[in-house]
Amino acid sequence: MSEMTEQTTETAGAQAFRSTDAPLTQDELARVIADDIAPGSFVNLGIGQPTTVSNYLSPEKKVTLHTENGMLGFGPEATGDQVDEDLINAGKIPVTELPGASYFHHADSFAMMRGGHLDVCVLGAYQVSATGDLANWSTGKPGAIPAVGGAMDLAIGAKDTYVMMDLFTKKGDRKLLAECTFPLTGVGCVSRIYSDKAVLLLDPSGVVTVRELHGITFEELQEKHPDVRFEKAGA
Amino acid sequence: MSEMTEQTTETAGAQAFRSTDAPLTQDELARVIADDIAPGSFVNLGIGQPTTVSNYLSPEKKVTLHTENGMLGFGPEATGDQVDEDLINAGKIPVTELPGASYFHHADSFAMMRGGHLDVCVLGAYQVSATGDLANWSTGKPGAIPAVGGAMDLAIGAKDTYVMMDLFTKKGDRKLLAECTFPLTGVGCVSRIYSDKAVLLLDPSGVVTVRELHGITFEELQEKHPDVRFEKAGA
Amino acid sequence: MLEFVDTAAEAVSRITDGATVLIGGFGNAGQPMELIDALMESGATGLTVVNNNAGQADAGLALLIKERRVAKIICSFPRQSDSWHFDEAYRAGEIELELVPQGNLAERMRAAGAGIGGFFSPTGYGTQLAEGKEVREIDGKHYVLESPIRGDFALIKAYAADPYGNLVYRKTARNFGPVMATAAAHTIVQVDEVLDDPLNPEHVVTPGIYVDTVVGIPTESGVKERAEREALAAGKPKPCMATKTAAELAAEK
Amino acid sequence: MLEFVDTAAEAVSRITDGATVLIGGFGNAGQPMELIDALMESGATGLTVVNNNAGQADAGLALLIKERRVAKIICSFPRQSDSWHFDEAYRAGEIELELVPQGNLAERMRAAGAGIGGFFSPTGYGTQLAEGKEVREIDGKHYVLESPIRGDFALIKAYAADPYGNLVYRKTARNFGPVMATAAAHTIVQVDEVLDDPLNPEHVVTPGIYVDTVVGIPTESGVKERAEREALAAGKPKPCMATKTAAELAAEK
Repeated sequence: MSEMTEQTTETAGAQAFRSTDAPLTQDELARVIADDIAPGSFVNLGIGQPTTVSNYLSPEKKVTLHTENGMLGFGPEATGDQVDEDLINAGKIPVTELPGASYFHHADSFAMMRGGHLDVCVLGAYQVSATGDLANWSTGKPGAIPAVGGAMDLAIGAKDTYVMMDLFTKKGDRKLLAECTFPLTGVGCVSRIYSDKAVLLLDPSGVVTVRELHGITFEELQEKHPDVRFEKAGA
Repeated sequence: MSEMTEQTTETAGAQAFRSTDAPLTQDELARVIADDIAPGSFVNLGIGQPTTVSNYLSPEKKVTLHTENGMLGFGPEATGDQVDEDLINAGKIPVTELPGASYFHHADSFAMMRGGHLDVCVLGAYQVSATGDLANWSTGKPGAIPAVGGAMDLAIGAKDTYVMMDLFTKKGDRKLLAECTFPLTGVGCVSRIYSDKAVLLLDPSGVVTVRELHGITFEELQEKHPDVRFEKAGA
Repeated sequence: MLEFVDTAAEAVSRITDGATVLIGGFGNAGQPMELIDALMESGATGLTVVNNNAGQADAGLALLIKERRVAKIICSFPRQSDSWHFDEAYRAGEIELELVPQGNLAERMRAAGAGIGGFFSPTGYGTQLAEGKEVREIDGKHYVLESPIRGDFALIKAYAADPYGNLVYRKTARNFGPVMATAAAHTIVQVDEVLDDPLNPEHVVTPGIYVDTVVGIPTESGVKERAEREALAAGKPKPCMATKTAAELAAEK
Repeated sequence: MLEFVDTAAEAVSRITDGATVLIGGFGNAGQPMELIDALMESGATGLTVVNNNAGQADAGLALLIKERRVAKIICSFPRQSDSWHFDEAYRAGEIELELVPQGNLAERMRAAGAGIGGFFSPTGYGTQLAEGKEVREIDGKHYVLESPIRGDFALIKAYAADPYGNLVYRKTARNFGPVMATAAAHTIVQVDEVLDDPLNPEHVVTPGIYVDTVVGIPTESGVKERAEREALAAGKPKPCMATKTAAELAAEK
């Protein structure tokens, strides 16, 4: 599967820089991500906001969703008679089965992920570094009870790990940093940030390629992140 | 399953020394081994002579046979319409299926073995050392093409590895040695030798406990193996 | 020796103080609730428990923790909105926590069952959870050495057992069950159905070699399974089948 | 992207000189004979082949070796009574051999598929086959560090594929197939049956995520499978069932 997927991803990544005046809504952002997922891909959508990406994956694209608790090919949230306690996703929400589904145990499921067989994983984040480090499991608050779940496995498992997040916190703090200050989930694992204000392509070099800006100018972006070097895509 | 098996094995191992005047025939030897296998055991019988042990495992004992090419619960060699190229044992001989059988892939099959889930494995040997080292895959002849198959996995996998062999080669050479001269299959892995002339319990200490002698006296045994220390069982 | 017993109490009766107990389940799916309740009743204490979570609300594992019967828990996600008993025990310093990424948790048990002494996992490299662990760069990628997790006992829920102890599971309730069955010295299984006939050898998920004690306990899983079989027998799709994709549903809104 | 092709020649057409090719099968069971023949026809050379054996008689892998198209073979048991082409190439120094114990061979491919950088195996410790490898004592037991074996391609035989590329196998023909499918960048499968309907999700052995190219090629396996289904439909036991145990048969003699 790798060749086709990588090629298509390359093409999507090579899009020339573009910008709009208003930030993307969460739905618009979900659609942007969905559009970048190649037909036939196997994808894991993290709990929360990333789940909404599935709303924009057209059936014709034949994208198969993986849930790390042991299933490929699940469908939307179950309702009414569909609800079955034995059929849940990683968020422990009852889901449905699609034709072509398969079940497997936890070790096989994480082997599938760790072995790089998933094409894309979309995750939320507290912080991401310019070189693709991810912090999304702990804010490092003293006294907090730690819990990691599958976050670290998801972060490093897929061929591409995309982060879906706001570019700034509600307080206005940066989430893209030269180096994460929160405890890491994975090192150099994020290849793209999809945010309300910017779509950014990351690289081990630390130079961030800006593919899209929404409601922020290149200059404002650079000014807010003085310790990060940005380049416009296709420039 | 472990408790029951080990207990019964202990009992069998603790049998007092006994002897007869004539060496055991191959069939008699197979029966001795079969009698020592506890009811409900999971057993792998190596290719060749060890296979004959199954002729003496009564159905009431409910012993399940494992073949490392991915099956538990196979039956005797297939004949006539039973023959199916897709149903073979590790010796590549068509076999039959017994009720309660299961199929699994090679990694799972060797995990089952390596993980110590089989109770007993019965193997042939070129040489065995007093501390239980096994040599059964290569005579180390220069120019010979090496081939190991599952021998090394089998040697160290089961809770108990029994060797079934003649005590001496046709030329009269010893096969029980202080140290093997042929390339090793496994280190300290053999717990018992079942041979035409003696049933011997091995131990990391290197002291060999003699449970049975057939057509050889304790003195003769000691004389033939001056560098091995023997003790009579129950003495 | 494989045994079929009549009650959950009998099934867990061998579990003694200080034992390491692997407990299956992810959410409610595959959680051997009746076995956990029986373990609670049995009085065994000083336990080390391996489970994906650390108990929820006022039931099962949460109660074991509330009663301070769990000395240590090895899990990936202890903190949940309703994990108050764990939270309290942890804050009081009355339970030891070993936090393990979920995939490493599964793979470490798989290693135990497969006789692997340790393995290099990329998961967790460069994070707090790898601190103090051996790391190694292999072919340009970084790995952390992880060790096997063995259980004295496993408590799991499967869907059905045949007379040979072969097991099948139901949907995502399979989760940790098959791995834990291989990693424990003694595996105790609750099933909705104890079958009279052997399972199809091609469909067996956990071969009987990994199973020691089986107890039949009807649960909601059986109700759902029967509804599914009835639907199929009537030529209808399984109730759990999606009628539309998320995209189709979203488009309708 | 999953593709269904019409011929074995098309199925193997991507395999280029110098590729590492994992080839399934143990004995004839699960051996993708028609794919190997097509690989022979394709002319690809300088191959590294991973297979349990090193070819038998004058067919399949043996012919590839005879024609010196295999630069290196990684296998557990090259020497057989009818492995003359390998024997000759080996004695002439015209094929490199990496001899790997069978369980390590399977586990090394499993590690590749599972993203494990290396693992400590007890198999082979203290033997010639562990010479030069890192060893370690863990909890009083000795282990050898083994590395993953990855394939550029896997050629395997399954019994049936559904439209989603999900696979099921037949009896002991399952052997290396599921593991090799996970360990190769591109997995090519020959099946007796290409199904119109999805497989039961509980029965899938290799999920479609591991499958790239599928070609339907009827073999003797299909003949046996149909005979088995007919017998079952007629209320008779499967032809492969034992009527007696070895002990019962021996007693009769």
